[in-house]
Amino acid sequence: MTTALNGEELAKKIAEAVPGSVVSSDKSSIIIDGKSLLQVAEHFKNKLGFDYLTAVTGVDYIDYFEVVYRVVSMQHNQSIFLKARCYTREDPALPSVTPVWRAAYYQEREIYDLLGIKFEGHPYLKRLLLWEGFNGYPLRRDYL
Amino acid sequence: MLEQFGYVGILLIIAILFTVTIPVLPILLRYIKLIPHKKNSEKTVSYECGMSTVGKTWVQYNFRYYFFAVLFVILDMLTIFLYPWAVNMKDLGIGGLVAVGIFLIILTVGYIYAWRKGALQWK
Amino acid sequence: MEIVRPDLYTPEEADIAEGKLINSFIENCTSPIPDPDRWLDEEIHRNILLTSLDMAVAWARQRSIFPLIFGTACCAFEMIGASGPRFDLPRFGMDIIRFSPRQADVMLITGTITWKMATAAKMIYDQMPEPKWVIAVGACAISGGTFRESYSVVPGINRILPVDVYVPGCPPRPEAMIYGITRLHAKIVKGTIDNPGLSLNKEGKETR
Amino acid sequence: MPVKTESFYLNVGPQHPSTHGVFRLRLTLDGEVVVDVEPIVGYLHRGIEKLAETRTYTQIIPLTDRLDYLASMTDNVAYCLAVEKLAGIKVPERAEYIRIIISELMRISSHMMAVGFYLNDCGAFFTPVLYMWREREKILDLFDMLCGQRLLYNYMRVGGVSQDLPDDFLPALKKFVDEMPKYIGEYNQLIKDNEIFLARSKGVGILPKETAVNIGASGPVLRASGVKWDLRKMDPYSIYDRFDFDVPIGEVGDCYDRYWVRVLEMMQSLRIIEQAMKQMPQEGPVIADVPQFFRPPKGETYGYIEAPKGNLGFYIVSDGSIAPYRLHIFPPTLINITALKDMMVGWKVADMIIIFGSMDVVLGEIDR
Repeated sequence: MTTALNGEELAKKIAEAVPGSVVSSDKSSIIIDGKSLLQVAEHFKNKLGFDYLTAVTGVDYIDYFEVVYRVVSMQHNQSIFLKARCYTREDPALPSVTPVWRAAYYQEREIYDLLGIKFEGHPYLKRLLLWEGFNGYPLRRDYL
Repeated sequence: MLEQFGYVGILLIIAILFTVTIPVLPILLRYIKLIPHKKNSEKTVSYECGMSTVGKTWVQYNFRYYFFAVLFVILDMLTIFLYPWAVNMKDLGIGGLVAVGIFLIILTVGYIYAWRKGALQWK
Repeated sequence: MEIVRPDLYTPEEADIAEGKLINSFIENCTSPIPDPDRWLDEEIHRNILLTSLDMAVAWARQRSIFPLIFGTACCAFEMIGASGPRFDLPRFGMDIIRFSPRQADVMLITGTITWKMATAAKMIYDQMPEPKWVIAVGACAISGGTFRESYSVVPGINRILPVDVYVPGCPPRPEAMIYGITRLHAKIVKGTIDNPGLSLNKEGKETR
Repeated sequence: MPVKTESFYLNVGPQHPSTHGVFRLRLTLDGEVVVDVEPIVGYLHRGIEKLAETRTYTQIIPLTDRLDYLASMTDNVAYCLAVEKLAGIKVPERAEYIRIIISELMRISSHMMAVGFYLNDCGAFFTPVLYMWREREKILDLFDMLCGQRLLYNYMRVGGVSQDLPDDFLPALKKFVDEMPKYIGEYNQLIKDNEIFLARSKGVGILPKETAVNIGASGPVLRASGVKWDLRKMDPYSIYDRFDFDVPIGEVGDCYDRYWVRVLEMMQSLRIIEQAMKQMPQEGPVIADVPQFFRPPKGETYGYIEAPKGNLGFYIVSDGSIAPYRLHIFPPTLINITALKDMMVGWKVADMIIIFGSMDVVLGEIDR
């Protein structure tokens, strides 16, 4: 059974491993500060054995964008949600986790395409589903 | 002796008729408006799954394709020369056999040379 | 709507050109193209000499149309099912499913056509030799279907191509597709040789 | 001194017989050898996630049908499981068993299409596909008997299934399940030991184990690379823990392993259907009482199942209204082709077509 880890104690472990990265955490997810997302991702992959990234989702909560990563560790059969938020609405940006998990390659391109969140460090950030001259980002709440 | 060539003559006429009508037929049908003929600029563009072609195609290919083509043509010519001999092998007798034997040996020498030189490796 | 043909040398240029082309499609294709209905008016003038030849050619054309399956989504699998052993499309002479427009007579638009795919549809339709027909199969091809109000779906293929037969359904059952094809046969038999179903717009110029 | 050659671009474009839909591959070819591959998708992007934000939870079910149109029942099950997890709805026993039977039937039909069209790309033009189409028509008849539609069913509802099984469904299913192993044996006899097929697919397009895990592959593609990860076993949703079946895995992860894992999975699905038919309660409610415009509580959930093509996930954020605030569909096929370039570079064009065919993609799910 893939046990969903409790967010709180895992957050404590992350806090001393990568200081100042955990913004807050609740039962099922940990909210990570955008800037230190890459170190936390490496920590998850190498130290804690979370080597299987299954889902990357972008959500537009009007006053902030949230990107949700669902990470699974295959050996211990555990899963946890990592969240990163960016509060600027003009050109939101987050570090890309593709160097750590290649599973995010297309999903980050799709979030960039439909939500407009730039991922620095992504090897080939280009529109995935829509065409080049498409103006606007359809999945934003203010797109008509 | 002469009437045997009659058959060849008939074959020649049929061949010419056939080769002439095949290309002329569509032009004739188009002339009497049996086939609609509408030009448009898009029709002459090369078909690449609905996308426009990218980049130039006059590029330098690998040389190995040319090796195989040349070897194939040579050995194909070989078979064409064997046909007249094979048709009446009996009355040509030993003389014919020797001539064709020499012809085959020469060509196999060339083939083995090409083989040894590595023309057939798919580098 | 003439498609400009720049000589493209790098993939980035190709993508940008494709993007411009799609945006120009969105602006230009706003109203449906009138369906070819020239065959409707019975008393079209037929000269006596060609009547029997007319019939013979129309009969030959009707019996052996080669379909080009422009399969994008679910209807494509129902169309392949229709050409399978159970529903047996080859009974109507549509045996070989052609994928290249050079050897196709009828274009079966099966599935949702998005704006990004519309340019490919238009190019392939232009590359098909005359006489050619179009069957719009499925609600998405007819009117955008369940995805009509989406930002990236063409609300009906007749904004881009003149359509001869519409087969409603989502996806239409193979029997419905075969019925659509027999409707096309009836249309071909009525059409004359030189304009097998193309319609004249108001000033009498043939629209394609 | 090797000959200096130039490469050129080739579009294996949206309208192509062997790209399984409107998938576009921009290849850089050097003669016949593939040098670079750039998949371009989006030719069937209908914006389902945007449309889902303006529809109620029940109206989204027809949208999810059109995602993976070769296995549309399992899309419905995935969506309904996610919503039931969000709203905490308990599905009655009989509905759970009906869902299992139909998902496994859908898995068989989807795997048959995958294997059939893979053979089609290998060059056996349409013969194996038509053999397998014969059995698929039997499965489609079962679904036709069940909900009147052949391809897109809209049969599942949040909280169960829309109507009970017709009484001649189970005998027809029994007949199908009894004779199906004979047919699978027939396919194997036709295909499995054919030396041309072995020569063309053994060792072609290898996806190593670490890359498969790193790119987040799932389903038969991941198991063919030797990773034993099947959601029905590792994280059993609904009532999969009541059945015993084993999970076939491949050794090398080449095209042959992907083919063979799918054939073995078909046999396992038959075993599950037999056990489900025996254990199924004969009567009982088929749908929990869920109001038509029900409002799940505020919150988010991530429901996932082991769909035929991989683990299909639905991430739903609800703000308490009758429509979801955000619905994200996690497409397994789009993630499986992340390593397409590593698998294809160096092979010839003919092998490239086979490698892509063995990935078994469906464009409705990639482009959403």
